[in-house]
Amino acid sequence: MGDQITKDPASFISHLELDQPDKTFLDSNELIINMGPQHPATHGVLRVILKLDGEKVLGTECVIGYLHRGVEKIAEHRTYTMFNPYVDRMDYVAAVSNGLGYCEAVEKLLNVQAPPRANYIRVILTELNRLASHQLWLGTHALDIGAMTPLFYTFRDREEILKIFEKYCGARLTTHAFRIGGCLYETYDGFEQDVKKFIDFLPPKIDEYEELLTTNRIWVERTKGVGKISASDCIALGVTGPVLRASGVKWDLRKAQPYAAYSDFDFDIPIGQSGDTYDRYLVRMEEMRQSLRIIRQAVERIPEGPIMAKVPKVMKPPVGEIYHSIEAPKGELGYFIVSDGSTQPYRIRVRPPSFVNLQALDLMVRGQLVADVIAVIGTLDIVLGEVDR
Amino acid sequence: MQPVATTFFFYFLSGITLISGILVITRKNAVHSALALILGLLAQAGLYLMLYAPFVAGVQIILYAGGIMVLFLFVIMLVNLERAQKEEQFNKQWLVGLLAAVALGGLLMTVYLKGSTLFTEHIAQPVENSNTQQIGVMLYGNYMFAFEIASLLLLVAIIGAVVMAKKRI
Amino acid sequence: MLDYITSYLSSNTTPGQAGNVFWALVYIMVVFGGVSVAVMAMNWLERKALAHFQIRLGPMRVGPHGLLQPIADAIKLLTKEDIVPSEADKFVFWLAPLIILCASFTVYIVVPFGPTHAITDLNIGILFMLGVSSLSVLGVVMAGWASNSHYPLIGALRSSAQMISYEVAMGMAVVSAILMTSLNADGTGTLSMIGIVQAQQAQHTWFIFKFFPLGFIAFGIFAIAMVAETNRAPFDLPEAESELTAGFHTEYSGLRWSLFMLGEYAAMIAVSSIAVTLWLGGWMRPFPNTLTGDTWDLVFSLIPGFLFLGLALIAFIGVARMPKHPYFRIQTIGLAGFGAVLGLIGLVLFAPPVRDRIQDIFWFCAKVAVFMYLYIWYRATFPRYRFDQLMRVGWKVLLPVSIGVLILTAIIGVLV
Amino acid sequence: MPEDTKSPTPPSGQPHAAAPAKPAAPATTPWDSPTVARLKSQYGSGVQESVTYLGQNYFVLDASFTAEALRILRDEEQFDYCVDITATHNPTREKQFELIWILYSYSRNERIRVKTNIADGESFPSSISIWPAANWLEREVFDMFGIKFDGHPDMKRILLPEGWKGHPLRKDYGIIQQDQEWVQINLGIESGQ
Repeated sequence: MGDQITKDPASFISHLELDQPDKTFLDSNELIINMGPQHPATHGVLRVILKLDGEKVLGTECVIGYLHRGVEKIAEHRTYTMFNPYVDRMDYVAAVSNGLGYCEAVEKLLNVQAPPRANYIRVILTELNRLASHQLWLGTHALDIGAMTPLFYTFRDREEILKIFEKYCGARLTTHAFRIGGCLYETYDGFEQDVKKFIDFLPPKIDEYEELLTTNRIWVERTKGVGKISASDCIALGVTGPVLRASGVKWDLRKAQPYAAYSDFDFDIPIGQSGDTYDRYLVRMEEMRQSLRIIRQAVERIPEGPIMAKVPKVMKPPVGEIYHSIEAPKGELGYFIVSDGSTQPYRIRVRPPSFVNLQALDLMVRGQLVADVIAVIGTLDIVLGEVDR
Repeated sequence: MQPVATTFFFYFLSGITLISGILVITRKNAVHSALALILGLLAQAGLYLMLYAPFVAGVQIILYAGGIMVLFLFVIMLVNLERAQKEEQFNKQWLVGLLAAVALGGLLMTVYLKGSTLFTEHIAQPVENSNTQQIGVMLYGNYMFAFEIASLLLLVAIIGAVVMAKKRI
Repeated sequence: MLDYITSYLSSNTTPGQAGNVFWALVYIMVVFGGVSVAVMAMNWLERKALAHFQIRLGPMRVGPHGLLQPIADAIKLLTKEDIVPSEADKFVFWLAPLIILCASFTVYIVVPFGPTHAITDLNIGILFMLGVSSLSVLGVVMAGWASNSHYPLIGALRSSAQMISYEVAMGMAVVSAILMTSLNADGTGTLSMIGIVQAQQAQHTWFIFKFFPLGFIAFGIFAIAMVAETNRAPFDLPEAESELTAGFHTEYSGLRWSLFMLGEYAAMIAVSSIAVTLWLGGWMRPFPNTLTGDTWDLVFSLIPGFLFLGLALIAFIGVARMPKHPYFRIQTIGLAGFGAVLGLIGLVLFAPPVRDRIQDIFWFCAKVAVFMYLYIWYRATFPRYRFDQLMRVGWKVLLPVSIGVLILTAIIGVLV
Repeated sequence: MPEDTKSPTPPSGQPHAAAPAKPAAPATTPWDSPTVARLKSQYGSGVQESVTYLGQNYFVLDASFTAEALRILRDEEQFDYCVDITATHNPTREKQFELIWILYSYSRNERIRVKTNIADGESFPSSISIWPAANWLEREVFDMFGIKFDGHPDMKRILLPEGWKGHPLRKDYGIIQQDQEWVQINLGIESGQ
């Protein structure tokens, strides 16, 4: 940590010279391939232009923005409350985390604190969402590397989480579970039983995923040493989340700057050593187990009390600005909100983890093979809705 | 097995060989040339079968049509074809080539016309069933040394190719 | 004329060797028709088995338990618009699927379903099979090149490199099995497919158990190489969906695409039958030496009939479990009909003349079916190899091991 | 501001909000720390503000030496992680754009913001040589606000298509405004609305 950048910063920048000089008769080894935006393994509408020497990647350039909806511009024309559902549409596989970050940021700006029970509910749902996000990642990542079966196993188990969401707030994916100041809905009858049943149900399933992959020879060969990134490169490129932790940096915002009720719980931050795809896989698998630990503690200790703080009907935060970030499943998700004292935010800036992490793609795949590009895109765990906003 | 319609198949296969041979040199597109060559080789394999040499026919298919020609295609595909198509198809030696072809054709014609008198009438007794064994005995018995020399030559070629192709070893 | 037809039945040889054109044509039609049906069945089975591996149901709508799905697929593919990319080389584009199809169907000429149940028996049988099946590489290369697009081109390059590399190890493993055929009194081996099985019969063992573990290793090498040869998971790089969309047949659609699929599945069955012939005793029933005698012969000859009756039973259980709802009536009747057909086949198989003639074919097909199931199993279990790893396995592991096995087999063969 | 005074006694764990201080009404307070002192000693009144608001610290620096100060912050104050680079547009001010860097130090577990004001049409030195992470972040600022960064090797639009006219996050860019011409040429439709 705190290492000086040893490389030339320009080496981090990918910039392909796409105009090819006239090729000679035999000199056509270099191939420019356009991967995406419609490609089964780019997880959405990501377009990666690859420059190949045979199968070896000489450089990449990402073209993004196909899913750009101007969320930040929309925010300036909505009230604080009205904007809340929009954030769910960014990282749609971890919508609860997005909502949590936004609600907490506005609460801070209003100088309101959510009541403890609300915070516990938030933690439970957010961690469930982290599990769902990691399961989705695992399934699609394994599918990219060619293992079809884990996809169906993870989707089967993710369904249980989505059922809890549906029972809690009526929506499965874009939940809009939290409101500024707390939660709108009290937990339904049997919520705690459902969650407890789920945390007993999942550990054997995680073992099952691991049984399919962790010691699978081909899986290990495909992921070990692939897409390596060192801790100092991660920090220089602003990479956060499991990718950073797999490189050996023990940093998690839930511990470093606790929010919601995370300071009450006991959990570990799994870290890897080598920063390759296999380590990132192991880190995420362990994170799933730690999430279960947090949920178990939260469910056992959930306090009684109100779930909504006193928040004015018309929110007019005082003039000022705030940056608040949380540990989303993909990394640091930050909201920078500027208030001019009116009902509408003057500016909302979202600091998306996927967007920043995707920058590391070029560094991670340069000199590797085409098949590794797929593995690395999968292991970065990007959601294009969040990259493009 | 009794041969069926021998004459027909002989002319059929020979015709295919000839036509594909012509196509090989006249097609501008190198891939088409290669495909014509494959067809020619397959027809040749058929001719070998008619000569009761099934082993040779099999090897012809495996090695030439299945192996070497795939490598040919492999190279051709990587080469920039648009450029190749624009280039002149007949180079400056075409006159010499024509003369050589005429000379060779003349030789063949002579042999064909005078063959019956020069060579005595002799039809080799086809040994269909032990054909493969006999080739094995010949290669690894009588012509062992020549066989090994040939394989050594190939080894040298392989090493040379690796050295030339690989930038650093 | 009738004599010509009936005379073959007593000749006790394959129609090709007997020179009987009528029966040769019948065999060709039966074999090709059977292979086509097997491909369709395999298609259904793969989707169904894979679905059950992956906790889903698979096709359920077309016919009872999706039994008619392959037919529906075939109709869909036949009626689909046939798209040829405007920049493609039309002739080569058109030729490529035909080459693959022809290559993978022609090999069935020498597949020995029984001592007399083969279209013909060439004395270079195995060489013929390897040679013709190696021609399908051409189709792949042509398809990739003719599409005039990057993904198919890379897929074709990968494919041709992979198929050529694994052919070498495969050939070495085959040679070690052929060496074993020469372990007889006069020391001459054979390349004939029927001859290879007869050699195993004469030596009272399947070659997989010969010189244990040499035969087993050679078989293992072949089993790995044949998966790579047919571009199936975990070696399905040429058509790696997540990397190259669909590899060399990305630009193909409709009928042409279905020809590729047909060729691929036919090739799978073909290489499996090579493996069965060379190492697993071909058409021989299990334990022909230890469990001898008329009683055992009878017991084993009844198995096909009982198997079909069992399948019929499963179908009838399915009928019983169908929801009792008018909506499902046609499905239920269909399944019952299917079960009845299966049961009828089972009963026919009990008839003594049929029973005796069908024996070899049944055991051969049963052994091949095991391989087909393995193909599905691999696909459900393994991730995909990377190209360099695949090449490393082929050249640095399989090839040296197979050469070693070959040399050891030769040495032991001389010593014994 | 309302405070949840009525809530029953919190259970075992005190719910923890990230803001360490809980003033009755938020107010800016001066911020003093060795980091501030270092910058102040170097640039004097160029450090226009150093303030804590809701427990979060930020500087406002003069644009002329901000790039230099950023390097000092990374090299000497261990702010090795550039969380975000963004901007706001205030058309009423003379210097319309406020550029904001959000920085974090892993070793100190501290997050600060650095702000500077620049006028429309002015460009700013790229911080890509300080944090490579600035690459796409600066491109996004350019895309959305039209602020050019000097020395950036690949200064082009990132989210909007190449050739689009206008920078949507400027306040004078309407919410349903679009580049009609681009839409008509590239998508072949009358309007994207």
